[in-house]
Amino acid sequence: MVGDTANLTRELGLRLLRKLREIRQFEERIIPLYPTDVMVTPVHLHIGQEAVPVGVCDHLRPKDLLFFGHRTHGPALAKGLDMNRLMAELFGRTTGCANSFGGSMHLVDPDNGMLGSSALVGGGIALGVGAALAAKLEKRDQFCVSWFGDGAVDSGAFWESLNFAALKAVPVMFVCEDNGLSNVMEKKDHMFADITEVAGHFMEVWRADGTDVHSVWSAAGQALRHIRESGKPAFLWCRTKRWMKHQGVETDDLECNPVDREKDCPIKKLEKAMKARNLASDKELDEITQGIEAQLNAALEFAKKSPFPTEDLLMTEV
Amino acid sequence: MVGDTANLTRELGLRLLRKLREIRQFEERIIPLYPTDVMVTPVHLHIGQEAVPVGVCDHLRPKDLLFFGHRTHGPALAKGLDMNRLMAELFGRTTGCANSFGGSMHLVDPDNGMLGSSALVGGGIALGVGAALAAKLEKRDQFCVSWFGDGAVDSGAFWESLNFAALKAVPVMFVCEDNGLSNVMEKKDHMFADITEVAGHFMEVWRADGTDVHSVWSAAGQALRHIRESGKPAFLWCRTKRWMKHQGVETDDLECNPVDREKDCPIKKLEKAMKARNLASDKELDEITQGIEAQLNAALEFAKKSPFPTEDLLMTEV
Amino acid sequence: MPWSRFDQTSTATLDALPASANRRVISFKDAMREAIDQAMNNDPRVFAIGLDADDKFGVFGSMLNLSHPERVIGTPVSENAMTGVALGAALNGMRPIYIHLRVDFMLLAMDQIANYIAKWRYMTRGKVKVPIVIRTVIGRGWGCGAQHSQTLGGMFAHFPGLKVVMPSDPYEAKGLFLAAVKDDWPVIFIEHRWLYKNTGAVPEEMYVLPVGKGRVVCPGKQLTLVATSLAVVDSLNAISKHELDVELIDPRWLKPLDEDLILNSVRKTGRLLVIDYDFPACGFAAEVCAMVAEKGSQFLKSPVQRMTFPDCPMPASGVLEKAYYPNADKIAERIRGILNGS
Amino acid sequence: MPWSRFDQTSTATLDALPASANRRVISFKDAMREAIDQAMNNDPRVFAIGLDADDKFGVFGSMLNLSHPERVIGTPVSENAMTGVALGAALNGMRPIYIHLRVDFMLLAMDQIANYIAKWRYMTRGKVKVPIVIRTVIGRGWGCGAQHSQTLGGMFAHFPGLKVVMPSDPYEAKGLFLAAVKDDWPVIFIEHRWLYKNTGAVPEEMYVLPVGKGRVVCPGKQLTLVATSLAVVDSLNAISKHELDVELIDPRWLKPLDEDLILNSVRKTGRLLVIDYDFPACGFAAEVCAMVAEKGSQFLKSPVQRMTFPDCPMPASGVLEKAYYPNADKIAERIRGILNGS
Ligand SMILES: Cc1ncc(C[n+]2csc(CCOP(=O)(O)OP(=O)(O)O)c2C)c(N)n1
Ligand SMILES: Cc1ncc(C[n+]2csc(CCOP(=O)(O)OP(=O)(O)O)c2C)c(N)n1
Ligand SMILES: [Mg+2]
Ligand SMILES: [Mg+2]
Repeated sequence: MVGDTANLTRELGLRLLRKLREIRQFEERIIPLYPTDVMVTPVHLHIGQEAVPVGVCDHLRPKDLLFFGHRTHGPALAKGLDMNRLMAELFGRTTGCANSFGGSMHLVDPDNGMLGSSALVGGGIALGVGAALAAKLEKRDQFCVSWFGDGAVDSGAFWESLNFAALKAVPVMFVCEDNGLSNVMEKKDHMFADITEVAGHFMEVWRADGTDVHSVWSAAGQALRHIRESGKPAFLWCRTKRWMKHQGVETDDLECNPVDREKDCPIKKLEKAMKARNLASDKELDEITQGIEAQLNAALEFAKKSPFPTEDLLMTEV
Repeated sequence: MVGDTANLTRELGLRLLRKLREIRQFEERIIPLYPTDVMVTPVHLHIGQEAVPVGVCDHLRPKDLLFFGHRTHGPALAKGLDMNRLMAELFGRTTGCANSFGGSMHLVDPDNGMLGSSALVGGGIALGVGAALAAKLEKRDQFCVSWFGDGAVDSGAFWESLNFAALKAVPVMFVCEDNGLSNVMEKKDHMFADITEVAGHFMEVWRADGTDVHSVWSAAGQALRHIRESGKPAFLWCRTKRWMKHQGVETDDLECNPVDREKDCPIKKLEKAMKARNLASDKELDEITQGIEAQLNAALEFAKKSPFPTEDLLMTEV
Repeated sequence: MPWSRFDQTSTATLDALPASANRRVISFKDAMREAIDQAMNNDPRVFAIGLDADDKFGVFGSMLNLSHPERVIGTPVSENAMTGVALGAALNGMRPIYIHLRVDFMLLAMDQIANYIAKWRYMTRGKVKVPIVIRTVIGRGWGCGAQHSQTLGGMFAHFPGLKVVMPSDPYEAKGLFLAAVKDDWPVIFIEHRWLYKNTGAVPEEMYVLPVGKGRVVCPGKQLTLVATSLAVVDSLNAISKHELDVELIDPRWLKPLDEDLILNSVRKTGRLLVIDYDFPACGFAAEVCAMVAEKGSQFLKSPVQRMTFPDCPMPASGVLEKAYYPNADKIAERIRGILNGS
Repeated sequence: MPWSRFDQTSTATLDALPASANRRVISFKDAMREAIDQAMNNDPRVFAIGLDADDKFGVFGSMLNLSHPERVIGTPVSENAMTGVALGAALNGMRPIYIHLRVDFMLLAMDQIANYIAKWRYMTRGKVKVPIVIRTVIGRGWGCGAQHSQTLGGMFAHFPGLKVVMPSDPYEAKGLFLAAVKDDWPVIFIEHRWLYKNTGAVPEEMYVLPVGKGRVVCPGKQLTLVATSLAVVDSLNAISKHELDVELIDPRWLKPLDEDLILNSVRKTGRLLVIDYDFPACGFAAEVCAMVAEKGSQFLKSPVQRMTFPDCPMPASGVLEKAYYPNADKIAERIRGILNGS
């Protein structure tokens, strides 16, 4: 696995930390609100897994594309989706990123490289490959990333996508955010083979600790460099941990998924590393948290004040 | 690869040879007839690949099941389909094995362990897995075989089937009849990975020379023994050569598919090995050939004399 | 919690039972559970397979505490090949029940469903039978959006070789499910999630309802209302709340369709409205309207009409979700419109 | 050789061109080839992808010798993910043409087609467009049997978000194909293999035919005949051979359907027969009949009728294959029946 935070700089650390916290605090805001039914949409929280989207997306520019699935909030915020527009989408308001037509599972933000997401597991993997094929055909300077969980690896679309990307040297990055679970199914019950070994028959593979943002960041950087230099696809595998139930706002309680909220926490890990190197003070870290809280307050206000769609919109843009 | 004909017996040799010749002569009979339009159905000939079905099916009893695809004649004859009924099916007559409703690509013969075949590539792989699951659930003494080409390996259904069989210890035998071609596509252009290496992440793999019936026979026997003893799936890979065009009755002319009709011929190989060990005389071999020719004459008579279906049958058994 | 909220559509209890029968009242979900359990007890060849079929949620409770958990097989996210696995098992003598928590997932298995399962029996001239039931749950969710909200009954009915049934109450659910398992043809069995908590009298013993036969849910004189699944419940509510004199027909089976039942009713009422909670174009409502227009036009006093989803995907926002679905009031309004000649 | 035999359905050359236009006569196949080549020349974002798209047979000749072979991408037997690849490319600014040699293979890609492609634009509220054309070849083959002979136009038209078009002659093929490529919506473009050798006048320059607009192929007074694709050719033959006074309408687009054109014709003729070479139940013929029964019943002098495949899969035997397909004589017979009031 890639790791080693020796070369962590203050600037990078603060940037990553801010994003980790954004996702964490956003999701934590949802927890008490969700049972009050202000958000009429299923939510798949990203708590505990933040290191993966943050470590990957730090390398991506707005024009680089990220295709993800049902567990959207982490990747979308990491890639640059505005909190207001995410919150409003969850609230079902017209100011949401999909004007309330998408809901939590279907986020879109073309300006930040998000061209839509799918609630169906597996198929979305092919979309990133197709986008990268387009970038290749047009000789564009643009990364395209297919983002998926370990459960999606079970699908035939995964296999077909890997093979095509390898055959045609499609410069796509596959990112497997492996939380060891497909809903309540443990990985050993849903995927017999080692994912990275299989992927290794098709392309170069990087393995990262998905609870450690620096590990992900380093591996993603290497994988993207490989893609740029070779014109070939790359596979990034990040082993991480899901803290919450598959869907909804409860803490996970599966026996096969023991979580140590100290040791498994990407935020604590990064803060510790930064403080050990004197890269940030407690006060600074606290300011980040507070800043995000203020942003979240504003986002909630924004969402609540935004209008619901009206019935006459139903058949427009069809 | 499994091979070594040291333990070839006269009885086995003659049995295998008879089947090899049955398939070869059946297909060769079709060649001059086909352009006369007496058979209104696409044909995918098995010439050159006979060693694979014969080597595998010699181990199978009528109650053991074989699921195959569009290239049906070889596996079906090897598994025991009556020549008359195959010929009549190709001729579109009611005495055909599917009473003319199936045609060349959809053969059926429950008494001999053939429950139908599919013209769509890939999906049929899952059928053998399901049949083997049934045998397992019912604790039956019954082998179930999923038969497919290298092209089918591209399909998501292949991946999903391998994984499920491994996860649930389904006692199925996967047989990949790898002729290096998916229609006119060379393997390197359609499948990036080594099939046997990938399969090896899920189950035990046997590799055989698919132009040598004894190699296939030995490997299939070992694989089936493994299935019986372990209750687990097994993968048998047979590298063979397609002599004819993908479909129809012309000799193949793809540059990537050079065929040496001496060295690549399963029949010549076996005859040579038998004669070298004095297991059969020229006369005996000739008698086999003649016997099959007589059978074929009868099958053609049978087919030609059989009635066509009538329109009123269209909506029956629907 | 929102996900359980779908259950709470309370409604008039339907009761299709003869007076003599056992009048135990149970929920739709429990009727399904009982039917599945009895089917498995009754015949060792019956087994269940599907993603999450064996998890602790038990397919929304419909498969909890079965007598034969060893015959319930969970699968990976591999809908296509897993459907082929079920077909292979059926060909080899089993009677599989395949389960999809959402009908949308079935689109991944369309090769197996439409190319294989639907055609296998015909292609082999009936030399093998294909006794598969594919259960699937449908229904508008909690802002789930376009990919988790389809119905697709009409699409399945389009393929010769598939039977399609949509039960509307607990009694129907049990009897139709057992009929489906008993049948030697593939049956697509579509359950609306909003019916799950509805209750009704259900006999404890096994029974089957006939394949291809619909029922008159309530008689009436002014209009024939054809509806299935949740639309039956909404239609009944429309009828009782708005005191309408319409004949409600539940064909139960989208395929084979009980054409005579519908035509006989239209002969009496002279008017037809088909309610189908599904996409409109080339759908089930179109089929029923076309069939009546072809075969019963002489009875019609006013044009046939259909009421379906609008011709667009399902939006996510709760406000639009509600607008998207027909309901009792909208049904009553349409009926009034027809009766008033508008 | 049998596989080329499909080409030989010779027929009256259709000619929809204004008299002033260039009267060069070419085949349907060459019209398709020209359209594809021009589309690719005209716009570097247009590329083609699919199994065998790049092989030496060139999709039955329709893609031979293109000016931009580097933008023709062959794929493995991986129809599902490859369709997703096309979608991804479309989202990222390209205009892919996906190619299936048989429509039956599209059932493997139904997740991508119906769950993704059809819904993407709606789910994102149009923030991204989905300019994909999926070309597919249909048609009864040479005893190919049930899995290589479907049509499925009605099934695609069922899904909101997809447009579906079926050209019937070379002029139509080119103009409709270029319209499909030009459109910012996904279009399913269905080509009947038996039309490939048919010839007709086709302008050399690029032109598009309008989306959602049908055409009156020939005017008539006694009955409105709605037909698409090969059924247009067979209908024309029926009309000329049997000297029928019927109005032949080719809606071209199964979706969006040109309802007004059909209704206006029925207003005049008072009778409707829909010919659809596809499965009957919940299909396109049902849609047209239902639509006319709903909106045009006041014009009808006799019940609407549909003529389709029988409600069973396609059998393999040549004898039964022939019985399965409608043809000019059967169409004429049905029309006579309607006109004679039977
Ligand atoms: C095709 C399909 N089958 C089943 C589901 C139901 N489902 C939703 S999320 C999920 C688990 C996915 O696991 P994974 O890919 O590991 O993502 P994670 O939830 O762990 O982030 C499943 C099975 C689905 N959405 N789509
Ligand atoms: C799903 C699907 N896609 C495409 C085809 C067209 N097709 C028929 S046979 C074939 C090649 C199959 O190659 P392989 O599996 O290696 O079998 P072989 O013909 O070599 O025996 C293809 C692509 C098909 N029948 N089904
Ligand atoms: Mg996971
Ligand atoms: Mg091959």
